[in-house]
Amino acid sequence: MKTVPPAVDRTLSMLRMMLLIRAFEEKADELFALGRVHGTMHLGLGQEAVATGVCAALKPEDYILSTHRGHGHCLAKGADVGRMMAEFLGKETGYCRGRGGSMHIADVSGGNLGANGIVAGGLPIATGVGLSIQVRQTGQVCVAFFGDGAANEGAFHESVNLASIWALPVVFVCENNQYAMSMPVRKSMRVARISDRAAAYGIPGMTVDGTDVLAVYDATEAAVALARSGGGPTLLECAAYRYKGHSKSDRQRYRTRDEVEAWRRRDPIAQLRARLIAGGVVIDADADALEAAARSAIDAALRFAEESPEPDPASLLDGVYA
Amino acid sequence: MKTVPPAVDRTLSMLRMMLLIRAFEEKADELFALGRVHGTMHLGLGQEAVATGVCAALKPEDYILSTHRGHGHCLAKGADVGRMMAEFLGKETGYCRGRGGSMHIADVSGGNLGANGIVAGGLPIATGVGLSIQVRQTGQVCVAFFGDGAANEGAFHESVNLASIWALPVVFVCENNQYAMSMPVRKSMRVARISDRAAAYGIPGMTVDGTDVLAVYDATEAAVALARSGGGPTLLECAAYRYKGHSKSDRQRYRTRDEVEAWRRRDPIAQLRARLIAGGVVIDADADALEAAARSAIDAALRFAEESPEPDPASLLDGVYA
Amino acid sequence: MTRLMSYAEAIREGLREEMRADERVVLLGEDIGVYGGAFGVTDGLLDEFGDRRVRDTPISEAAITGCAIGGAITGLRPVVEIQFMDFITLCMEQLVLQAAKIRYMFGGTAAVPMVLRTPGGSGTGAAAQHSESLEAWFAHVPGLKVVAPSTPADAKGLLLSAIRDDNPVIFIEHKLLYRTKGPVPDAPTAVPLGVADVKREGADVTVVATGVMVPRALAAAGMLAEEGISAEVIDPRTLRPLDAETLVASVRKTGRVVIVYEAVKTLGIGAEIAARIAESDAVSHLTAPIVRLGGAECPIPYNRALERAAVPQEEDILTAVRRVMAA
Amino acid sequence: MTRLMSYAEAIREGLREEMRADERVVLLGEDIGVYGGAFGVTDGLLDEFGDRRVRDTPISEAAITGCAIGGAITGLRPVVEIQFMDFITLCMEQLVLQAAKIRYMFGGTAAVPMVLRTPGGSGTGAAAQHSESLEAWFAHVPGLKVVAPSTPADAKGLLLSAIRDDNPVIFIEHKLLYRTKGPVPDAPTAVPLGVADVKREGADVTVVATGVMVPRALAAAGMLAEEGISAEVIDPRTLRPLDAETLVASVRKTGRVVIVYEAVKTLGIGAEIAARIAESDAVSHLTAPIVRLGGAECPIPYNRALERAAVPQEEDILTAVRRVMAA
Ligand SMILES: Cc1ncc(C[n+]2csc(CCOP(=O)(O)OP(=O)(O)O)c2C)c(N)n1
Ligand SMILES: Cc1ncc(C[n+]2csc(CCOP(=O)(O)OP(=O)(O)O)c2C)c(N)n1
Ligand SMILES: [Mg+2]
Ligand SMILES: [Mg+2]
Repeated sequence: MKTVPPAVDRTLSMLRMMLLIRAFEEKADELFALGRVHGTMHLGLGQEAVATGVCAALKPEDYILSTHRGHGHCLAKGADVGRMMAEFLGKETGYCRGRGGSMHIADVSGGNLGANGIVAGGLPIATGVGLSIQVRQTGQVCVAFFGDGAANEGAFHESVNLASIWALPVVFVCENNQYAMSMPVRKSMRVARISDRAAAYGIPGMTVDGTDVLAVYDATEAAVALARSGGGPTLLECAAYRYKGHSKSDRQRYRTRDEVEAWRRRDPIAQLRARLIAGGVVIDADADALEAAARSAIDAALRFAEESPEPDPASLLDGVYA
Repeated sequence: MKTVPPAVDRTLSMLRMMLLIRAFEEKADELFALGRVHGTMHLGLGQEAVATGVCAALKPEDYILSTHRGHGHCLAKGADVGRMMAEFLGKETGYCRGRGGSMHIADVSGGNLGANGIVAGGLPIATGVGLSIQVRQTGQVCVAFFGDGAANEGAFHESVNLASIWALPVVFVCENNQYAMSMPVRKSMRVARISDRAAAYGIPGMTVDGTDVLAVYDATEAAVALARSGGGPTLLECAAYRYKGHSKSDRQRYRTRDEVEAWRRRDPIAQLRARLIAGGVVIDADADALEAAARSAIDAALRFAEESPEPDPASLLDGVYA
Repeated sequence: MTRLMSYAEAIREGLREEMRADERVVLLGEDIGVYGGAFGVTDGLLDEFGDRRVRDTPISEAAITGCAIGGAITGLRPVVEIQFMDFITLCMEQLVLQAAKIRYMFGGTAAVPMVLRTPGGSGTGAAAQHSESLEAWFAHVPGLKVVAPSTPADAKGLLLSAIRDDNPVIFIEHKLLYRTKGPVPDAPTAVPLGVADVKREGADVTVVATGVMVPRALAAAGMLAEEGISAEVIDPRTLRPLDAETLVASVRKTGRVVIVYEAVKTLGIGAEIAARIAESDAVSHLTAPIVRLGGAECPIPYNRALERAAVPQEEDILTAVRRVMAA
Repeated sequence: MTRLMSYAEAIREGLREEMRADERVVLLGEDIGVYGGAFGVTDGLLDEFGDRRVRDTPISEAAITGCAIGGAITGLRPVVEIQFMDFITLCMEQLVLQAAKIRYMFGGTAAVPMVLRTPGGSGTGAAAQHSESLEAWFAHVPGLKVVAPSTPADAKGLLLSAIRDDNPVIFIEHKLLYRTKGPVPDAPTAVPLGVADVKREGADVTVVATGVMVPRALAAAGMLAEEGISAEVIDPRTLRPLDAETLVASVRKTGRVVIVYEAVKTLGIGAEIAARIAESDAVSHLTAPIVRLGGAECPIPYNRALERAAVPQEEDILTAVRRVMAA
């Protein structure tokens, strides 16, 4: 899968990004525990390498469509942490003026066309973004993130098929975290790899280790290159794992502690950190410093969010229509 | 694909059935031309071998779910020609008391759970019939007919996946007549064979010559045996062609006369007739007699339908609720 | 004799009793097995009835719905759970073009005895795609029945009737009601479909409320009583077929009506209720124009204060009733 | 200056003019290319604009709708054709949970300028799954606009406005109107969204009609005139936002109203119209209860006589008006 090893600075910035995503979600978890989050949320702790590796292979003008588990995608695509935290807490300064919240954070100007509360809901939309790129001939690419469970929705089938026949510049990135809520992948489909489904559309399918950010980056780079050159879509499956429950109501009866532990031993951040230290790129102290920097960036973001005003109830109907 | 050659009498009854289906639809076409049919209709002239070969491999207690192009399926599953013609003409004595018409003919007691006006609309229902068979342990099988165009609907994907993971006794029979209305198969999907899509569900996929009724019969027999034995679904593609336009509003700008002619030279009925004569099973005169018999059966059915009463407008609301 | 139990427990008890009583009843849905359902309603049913009758499905709402239809026309009585009412938007073709029409299209030769359970409503911070109140869509569809219970006893009683009914029934639960408690008869007690319930008698004004608006209307009626306003609170319970006569009779008596519902005001169930009153003789008894109190004309926002402002609250009901009394 | 042209030709001309004027307008749909659309509306547009802008799609209604949404939020102005309104049941999630809500959920940072054209209605012998009138569902959804023209000039004029609008617009055509002819202005003349049109002035009774019921109501009004009954016929034209004020003003004047629509009566658009009148001051001007004339509470049957009996006909309008005049 590996082509040339990505430049060291890029690798370092991927480490920084993964640390930022983790710090954001650990803070989110903490805030929820303190009863300071309205509603529910979906954490991607353990999946940081997928969002990071994929978005690192994109240009700022490229698009992504995200999911309900989208904090990582949003940050990796370059969102401002403060406005994101503000949206997470429903503040007027948030990306969606507090209307969207965790499940709908969108950074349209930054190319993130939105998290989505509907499983596979972003996939049909991704075909349209691809069509728009193709019709306007802008040379951009669109990445559509979705989960293993989403691969069983009709929308997945229709969308990948449409993108394939029109050779749209869309990369379908399946974040296979082994479960759809309580449903294990092996029980929800009779194929060994979700990327096997690429065969139904005559497009390339790949499965990579989603805990290895460099592997994810390289695979995405190849898929993006194909898409930009008019070669059409790729189905890229990234195998990873979510450490936390599906959402806040999850008692996790469907999996064992041992399974969780086994995956935690493959932690994407620890992996890269060890690799960089072994490669002599950084020493422990540098890595610790990066981690501390991520934490303080999140603290600053939280302060911004907390100091931000709540939306005015009188603005309830703003933005229903253009 | 052939295992043992099916018994001669079965082959003869398949010839009879194909002749009956053709006679029915030629009559339907004639009636339409005379302005005696309300609405539109979809003729399967040229596709008789698919309905006939598939249904010949089923038991009376087995189920089928049909399509908008379902006259053949209905007759092949054993419907009474008179009640069917009556429904076609919207009469009270029809299978649906004239409420359904050509696009909704159903012979529930005969195991035909209905034609369907919605492309791929019968596929989700077929999974439930399979579930019911599995839960009630009756040993029946359900065949779900659908077209090449239906294979691009989300319902196809969700249904085949569901049937595969639960190993439901459902056989998915794709009647690939090369076009979905004006859309050629090669433009609507990037795979060579629709049966290639079986790989996305870990189930067997087969493509057979849908103009060869014996090949269709043998392939279905194998798929049905697998389904009955708990082996789950099969995706069986039957390649055939519709001689007439998609429906009555079709100017057929999307295909050439030559293409139609080439397929007509492979006519399923002529094929089988020649085969039986070559095999010494029948002589020309016998075959002509069978054809005449089919025609007169249709004439009798038409008389029955014509002499049948129209539904009483006062019965408009009958059957909305049980 | 009755026991105090929650709305969610009452639904679970109804499912359990019907599954014990009738082998043909099977459950289909996402995460209804070991997870117990997103709101815990089916908790424990997998253990009791096994995975032959309690089926965890992939995320395939259209196929799940069709699966119930196919089962229903061939001898089962499936009960489907759609995890949030919003996702029913993925089932519309199977529900409306197939389930609702099959019997009619087939000239009465088939029946589709299935129930589709789904939680609707806002108030949980789930935002625009997990807070829909779409019941009016289904009440517009001949061939379907639509039920929306507001109490534990109604929830269980209407569920028993829905499962025993030979038609497709959309059974609408409310997220905010799952934990509310109320008395439920010990013996299985079916509540008939199509019969409204006068939750509180009154003489001055009729308040028609559905779902979570029923407890809000009752709370408001309590306060209004102290002001000397006697409000009659009626819960239609079944939205299709709608028991309009009970509503019209009350308006004939009071001459004033406030219709409270959570769904978007325009074309929510309150539109039909207002129309039924306006085409009846009760229109001539009106001493004030009909008042509808429905959801705001916007998607449900995430922010807590905005979310609250988007649907009728107790204080809105008080204000509206005082206004019609003043008119 | 005007020319006489059919409803279908008027829509085609509107599409052509907007495509010539705006590169961003693209067409998506099943068989809209070489086939020209199931009803011939897009005939010839592939030849003029090529397959980059006129896209024949596979049979994938959800993806087609999402494709329009994605195009709309990134710089295109897609116009989708859904071959029969019935099939919109497959687009509900994308239309209602995505297209209608994206702008609001995103705090106003995105716009979804798309049009979804689709033919509704019965009368062609297409039976229960090809004859739906589902406009009320969409009129219930904030974020969507809903248009239903009844004349060639309105069809073209409203289409121009719909394509130029920055919001998702559901554009409902009627199968029986495609071949009807009427005068259409030579110059591109947009008809504003949200404005009802008084098709015939009158003093005794207000007849509100939509879609194919408009010509039926006008024909009835002609006959009623001979009986000395002066009926005012109003076509709302846009169902969301609904121009209620024009309707209410007419009822204030006439004191009598008959609302005619093809959709199932319960919760069809007539329910909202009746409710708007009932909550307005006009209710006190009513000299007879409001009358709604809607479709029968059943799926559309195939048989010609049954199909005709399932929706309001000219004679039904005559009877209804005579009844309210007698009241
Ligand atoms: C159409 C739809 N069905 C069901 C849900 C409820 N739901 C939210 S996330 C989820 C699991 C999704 O699994 P997967 O696609 O693997 O993503 P993951 O949560 O594992 O990241 C479910 C069932 C939904 N939001 N949308
Ligand atoms: C969901 C849906 N979309 C579109 C249509 C209109 N339509 C009817 S048949 C047809 C073509 C179907 O093609 P295929 O599945 O290959 O079957 P065939 O007509 O070739 O037998 C179309 C587009 C429909 N009936 N249902
Ligand atoms: Mg997952
Ligand atoms: Mg075909």
